[in-house]
Amino acid sequence: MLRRVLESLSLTDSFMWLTGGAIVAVIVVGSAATLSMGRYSGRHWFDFIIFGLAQGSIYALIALGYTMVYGILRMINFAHSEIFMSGPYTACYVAMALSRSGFLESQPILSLAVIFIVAMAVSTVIAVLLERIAYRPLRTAPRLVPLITAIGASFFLQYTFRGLYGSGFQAYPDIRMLQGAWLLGPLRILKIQVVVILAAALMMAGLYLFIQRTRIGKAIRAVSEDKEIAALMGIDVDGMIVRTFVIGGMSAGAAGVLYALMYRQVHFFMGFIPGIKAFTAAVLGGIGNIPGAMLGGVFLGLFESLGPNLFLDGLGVPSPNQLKDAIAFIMLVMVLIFRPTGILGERLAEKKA
Amino acid sequence: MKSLRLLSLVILATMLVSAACGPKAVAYEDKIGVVTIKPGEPIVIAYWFVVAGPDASLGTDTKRGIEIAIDDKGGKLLGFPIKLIGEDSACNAEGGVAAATKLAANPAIIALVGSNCSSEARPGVPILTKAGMVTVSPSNTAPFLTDPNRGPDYAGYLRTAHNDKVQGAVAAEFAYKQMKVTKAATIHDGSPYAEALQAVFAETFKKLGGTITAQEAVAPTDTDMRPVLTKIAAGKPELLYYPIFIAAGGHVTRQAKQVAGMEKVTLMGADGMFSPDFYKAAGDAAVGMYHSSPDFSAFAAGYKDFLDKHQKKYGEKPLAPFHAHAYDASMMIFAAIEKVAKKGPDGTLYIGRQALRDALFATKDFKGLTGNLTCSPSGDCADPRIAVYQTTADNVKNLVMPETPTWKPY
Amino acid sequence: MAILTARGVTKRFGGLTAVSKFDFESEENSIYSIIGPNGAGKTTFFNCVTGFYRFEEGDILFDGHSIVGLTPDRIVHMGIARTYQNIRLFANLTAIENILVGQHTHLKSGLVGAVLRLPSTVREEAAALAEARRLLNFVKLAGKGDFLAKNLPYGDQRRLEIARALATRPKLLLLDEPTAGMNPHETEEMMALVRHLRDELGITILLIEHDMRVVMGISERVTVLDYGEKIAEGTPAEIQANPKVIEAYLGRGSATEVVSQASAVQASPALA
Amino acid sequence: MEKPRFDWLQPVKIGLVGGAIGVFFALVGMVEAFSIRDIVDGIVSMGQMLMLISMTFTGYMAARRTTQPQHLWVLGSSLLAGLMFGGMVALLLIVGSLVNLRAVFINASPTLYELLAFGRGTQAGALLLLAEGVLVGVAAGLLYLLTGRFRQALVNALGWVVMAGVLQELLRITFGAWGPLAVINQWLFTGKGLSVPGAASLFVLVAGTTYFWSQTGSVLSNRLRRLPPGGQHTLRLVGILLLVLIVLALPQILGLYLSEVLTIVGVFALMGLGLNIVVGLAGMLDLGYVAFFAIGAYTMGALTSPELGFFSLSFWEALPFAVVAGVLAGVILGIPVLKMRGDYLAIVTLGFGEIVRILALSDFLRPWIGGAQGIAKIPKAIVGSIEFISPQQIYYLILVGCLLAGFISWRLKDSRLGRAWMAVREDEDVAAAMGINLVATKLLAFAGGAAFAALSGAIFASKLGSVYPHSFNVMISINVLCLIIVGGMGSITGVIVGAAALVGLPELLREFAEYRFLAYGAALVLMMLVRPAGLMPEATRRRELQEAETVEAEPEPAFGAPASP
Repeated sequence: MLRRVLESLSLTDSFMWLTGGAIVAVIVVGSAATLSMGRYSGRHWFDFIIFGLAQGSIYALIALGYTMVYGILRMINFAHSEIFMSGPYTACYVAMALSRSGFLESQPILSLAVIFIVAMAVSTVIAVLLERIAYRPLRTAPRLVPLITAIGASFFLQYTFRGLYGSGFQAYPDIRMLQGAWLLGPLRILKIQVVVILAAALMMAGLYLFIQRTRIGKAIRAVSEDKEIAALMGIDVDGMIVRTFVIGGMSAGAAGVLYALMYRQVHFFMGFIPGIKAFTAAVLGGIGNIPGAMLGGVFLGLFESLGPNLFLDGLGVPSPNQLKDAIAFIMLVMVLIFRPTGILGERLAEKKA
Repeated sequence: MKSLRLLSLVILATMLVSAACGPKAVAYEDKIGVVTIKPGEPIVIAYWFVVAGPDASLGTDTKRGIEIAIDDKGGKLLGFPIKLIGEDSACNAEGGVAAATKLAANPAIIALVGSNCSSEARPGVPILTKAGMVTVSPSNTAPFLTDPNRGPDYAGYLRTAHNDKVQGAVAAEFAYKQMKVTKAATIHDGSPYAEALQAVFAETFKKLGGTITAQEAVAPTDTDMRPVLTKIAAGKPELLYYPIFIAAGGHVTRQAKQVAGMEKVTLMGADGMFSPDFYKAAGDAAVGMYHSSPDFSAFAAGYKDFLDKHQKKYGEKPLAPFHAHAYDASMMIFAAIEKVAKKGPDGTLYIGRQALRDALFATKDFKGLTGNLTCSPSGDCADPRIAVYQTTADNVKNLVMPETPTWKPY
Repeated sequence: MAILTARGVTKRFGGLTAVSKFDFESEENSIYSIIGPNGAGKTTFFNCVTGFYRFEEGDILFDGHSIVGLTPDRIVHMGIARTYQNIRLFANLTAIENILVGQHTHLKSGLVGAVLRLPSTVREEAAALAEARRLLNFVKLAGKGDFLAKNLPYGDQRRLEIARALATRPKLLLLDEPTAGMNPHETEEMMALVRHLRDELGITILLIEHDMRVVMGISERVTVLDYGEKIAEGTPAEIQANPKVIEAYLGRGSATEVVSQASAVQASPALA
Repeated sequence: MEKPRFDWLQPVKIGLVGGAIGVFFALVGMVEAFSIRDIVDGIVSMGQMLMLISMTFTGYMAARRTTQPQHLWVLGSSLLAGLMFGGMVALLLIVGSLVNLRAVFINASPTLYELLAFGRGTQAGALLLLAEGVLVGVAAGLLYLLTGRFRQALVNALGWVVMAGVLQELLRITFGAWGPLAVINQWLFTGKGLSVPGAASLFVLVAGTTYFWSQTGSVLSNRLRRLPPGGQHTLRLVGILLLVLIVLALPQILGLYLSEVLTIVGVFALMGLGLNIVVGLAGMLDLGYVAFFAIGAYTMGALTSPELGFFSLSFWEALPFAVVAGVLAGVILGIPVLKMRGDYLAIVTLGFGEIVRILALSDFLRPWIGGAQGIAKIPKAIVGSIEFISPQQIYYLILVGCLLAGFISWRLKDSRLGRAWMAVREDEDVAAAMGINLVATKLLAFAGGAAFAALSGAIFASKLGSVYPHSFNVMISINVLCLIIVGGMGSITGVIVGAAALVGLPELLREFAEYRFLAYGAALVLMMLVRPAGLMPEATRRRELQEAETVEAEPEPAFGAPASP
């Protein structure tokens, strides 16, 4: 048995195991050092986790759009970050108008509903247009071609919105009912974070059920499995792809408003970084896999929030928070080395490319 | 190659001969060249700013400063129309070089305003200097650029922005002497500007006798500052100095109020986010915080006017803090041109490049929006009067900057 | 002497045992067939032999050396080549390039040689090209060398795949359903080609086949797999007579049909 | 039979889409921003030109889509489309005068309205716009009805005039640097734009040349083709010689600024050649390619800059280290991703690129590589007594780098290794079954690609004299990927063409700031829709396109027919 293991262990594998081991060692030693330093109390750790969860929920919501489009078209929809940006940026003007008129103050729930609907509608329109104009004609082209189109579309949309709304930023108005915090004994949770986490969880659960249970959801899954067979079964493939983009656009728009409610600022470049993070989250969880996207998003959020302070602070690394993205990506590599198809594994039909 | 040179030489000679037969130019001497502007031709001024990409607000802001300056001059200088051209310098070294090279190749340019980022200026300025041009930066703050030992490569460089060294030290003095704070933390965003400012702050603060509990860094595109702030809170500082820009600064300010242990910590920013837009970003959380910034009370009354014109022309408030510096840089250049330009008998204008440089370096007590500008031999023209302002609830509500400083070091 | 020996090979996928305690031996210079219903583990066994799967138990010896733990490329070096059930050519390379890739292990030139075009490299490339053309002729694809593989007709693709496998100069060639999807005429041609490979080139052939006429027509020994286990082994005639095989392979009631089909083939050599 | 009726719906649709694009141009600020510059002094500004061109295009499209060939119908469609276009813009004008659009759309400024209304107020302006639409629509229809050759000449001439107007600053500088050509400047340009006689003569010149070339050109090329083989050989030799001469003399001909553009194109082309090995040949999608560029640049900086005080090697001494550092990084990145496929690879490499940038920026490594303040005082390359300082000199350095990389890629492509890469690209498993060692082959691809990028980075560092972490963001990786795909994947000339198109062109348009990114994005999309194989597809593919017909003509064998007893 040992002979078999040794024989199958190549030079590259051993290098990988060594690197992986070294990283794990750094993490363990660093965490131990941080904890023994005693700078952070339990309350701090609780905060780190909540912050990570809130950020991660938003990543997860955006990741859904990536993962669904990937599942059905096998392409990285680079412009998804712009779908995410367009909705809340546009809805911001609605929010400001509502705020000025006092309606936001008197009818916060109704106002929020209006804001969500506007954002989701705009994001959806952009997503559908994108599919129609930029992706549909390229459905049979080599894999990299739609990727480049998506990159181009991403640029185009960014600078379109910059041209339309200006290069500065806009800020969402204060919504009184979302401000402040709840106290749980010694622990304190911001209302907005609770709202974001709950809303995201609700939306993801709804979407999951939609995909699993409804007729359209099943048809979408069939198209992801095999377009030709699905077409033979009488499924409207184009229609399902459009619906996928609609769902992706709606979830991106909603994620965008949650993001904007939490961070307030919206601008033409706001989608880029969350977009890349969300795609990372989708891959981390297992691309094409909807629960995977959720899990990946939450993991990523937690790594970003906890990682620098837990792993590196104790080692005396200066400005550890600057390295949070590096930590997130290293974690991604580690996960993929040991689970090459993500945490939950990919849900794709065997190699069709 | 040699034959090519030869060929061009022959052509050149032919041209010279033909030129000699044409009307003789009026002799006007200058060590590094003369710009000749015939009647009807424009006086060309150029900018090299970051007007595209994620940092575009900085460049757009300063570019508008120049445009308003030109409007204020009625679009004309000595009877010649002013033409503004410019290039995107992208806020990185290669963009700076590309923009500078392109502009340096245009002999019609008389003077430039730029660059925005110090990383652009460092490799870009020598190119302009070599071409005989002069550039005045409204927003470079890196100490190196006006260091007395900066070398002849930077002979064509001045700035109306203040040196990081001044501002960082003022902030530290305020914290230690005025606020009686002994423990402070800093955040920078990886930009050379913020990194240098916080370094100067930390150094001065420690020299004065204080302790720095944490020096942290974020990315300018970060939005979730709560983990960093939680970390900083664990060190129990009394003051947080974060000389970063509006977007990230807004997040830090808002979220500091939400992180346990940070509610009572005094917040202090720098001029990078001393703008009405910052109040939009930070909201009520900005009330009570401090900013180190040029002494706006020393800003001429014209600043109000400027803001009105800005609103009318562009439909929004200034995007970044350096528009007034850009306005002043342009006005300084216009004044210098007016001083050194010579008119020929046929109405042609002659501007000596060295003379223009000399005139700019000789600027003294120039009444600008940002104060009384006097240029040092190494090109520092900013009125070094940095003051500290505290934001009130009214400021945030009406999106206007505080007008009178709460503290001045002088 | 046996060129390929498998002893107790077992391959599991999770809870499913795809190949179970499989013993197998093939003599040099012969044609062997492995048959069995879909999912019997035939292709899995091929993947074990060629190093794509690591099997959990047992040993496979090739030419007296164990191949356990070797990567696919090392196994090719030893002299085993294969084709695939669903043709897997390098679709965007030309036919000639496909064959040249097959010669990879027999070419020596490295980075430096290729960049500087050393005389040895130039000679080697010229020889490789000549060899590739010869193989192309051998499988009757002369003149189609510059076509992209994906644009060749189906039968040509099958033959090109064999040519590519031959380019590795194998001692043992594994053919995974070489006549799948072919019409009777093409099937005859393929059978002739396979015989030719053995007779002229002395290559041992291991076949997976569903077409009984092929199996019975050209193989010397037949091994039958069902649910990963060997249920019978012997000459075609023995297999035909084995009721266990007939039952497992085709189910009850089909037995007579197979026998008559197989004997029909043997009875009419004109078809062969 | 029913009489065919005029299909008015189609042109109206086209006109509305075109009009929407026109309104888009107005609202994103292009019309206003471009109106500062005159194409032809005092006649037409760039902003107006933009509107005119999109209007013409709309009319033309409507004319082309007309179902019936009757001239009147064609003209009717284009007129209708033009009218719709004008109507949409007029609508914007009217809505803008009633509602304060500027509260949302920042560029809906009074100046814009004034420009759109030709300075005549809302009502008159709206009417004028409608009239303009009709006129331009009819003109577009007429253009469509012209014979092909005539149309070609007109369109070409118009294109040249517009290009000359758009690139006037550049042309003026370039001509100005060449003594005798300065005369052209005076003829062609005024202080603000093309002069009227200049524009007119350029128009006539180009139109004439195109027109006559279309007649005589084919005759000439036919005659060339009929030359004896010996003659053709000489001709080709002369052509190559000429090309070499031009390439060598380019910086002298083009002057300072364009040489700078060339060096930038060169830096990217060098990277592109490297990435072409990884993506184009070996088929591994690498989105973090900038990492190797950064490693090359930083190695150069850290080893040469006296500012850091560790080493102060010369450029040439440090260069091999930079390349080796790149190769090592390539291998180190290569190992963990060996088993990953497709998009997993993409995201992990993207992460690697970000990790490198973040580390370069970090306070953690600041003592060694400068952190946010970067590394300055990187020396220039020196050969003999020549120091490579100005872009005109650095051009040669980059040129040598590109030639070297191009040569190596070219030789490798047709070698055993190149075939192994392509086999891995096509099918990894089968490649392994052909005896290809996947580990070695993939690592070699990574290492080779990284070596070129590191070389490029090292030259880049020396060219700038300083490196800052901000120069190495993910956009560089994306840009390089785009350029090899737009150029034509796997093709070496494609990389050069792609670099010129995606790096050189935006560089020339630097003065248009953000609008060049807008155009860049739109161009990427259009390019992929129109030419998915790229501008210069790989030779085999091109050959294949020609052969495709012969293959299809062959009878398909009956396949899938089961053998029946």
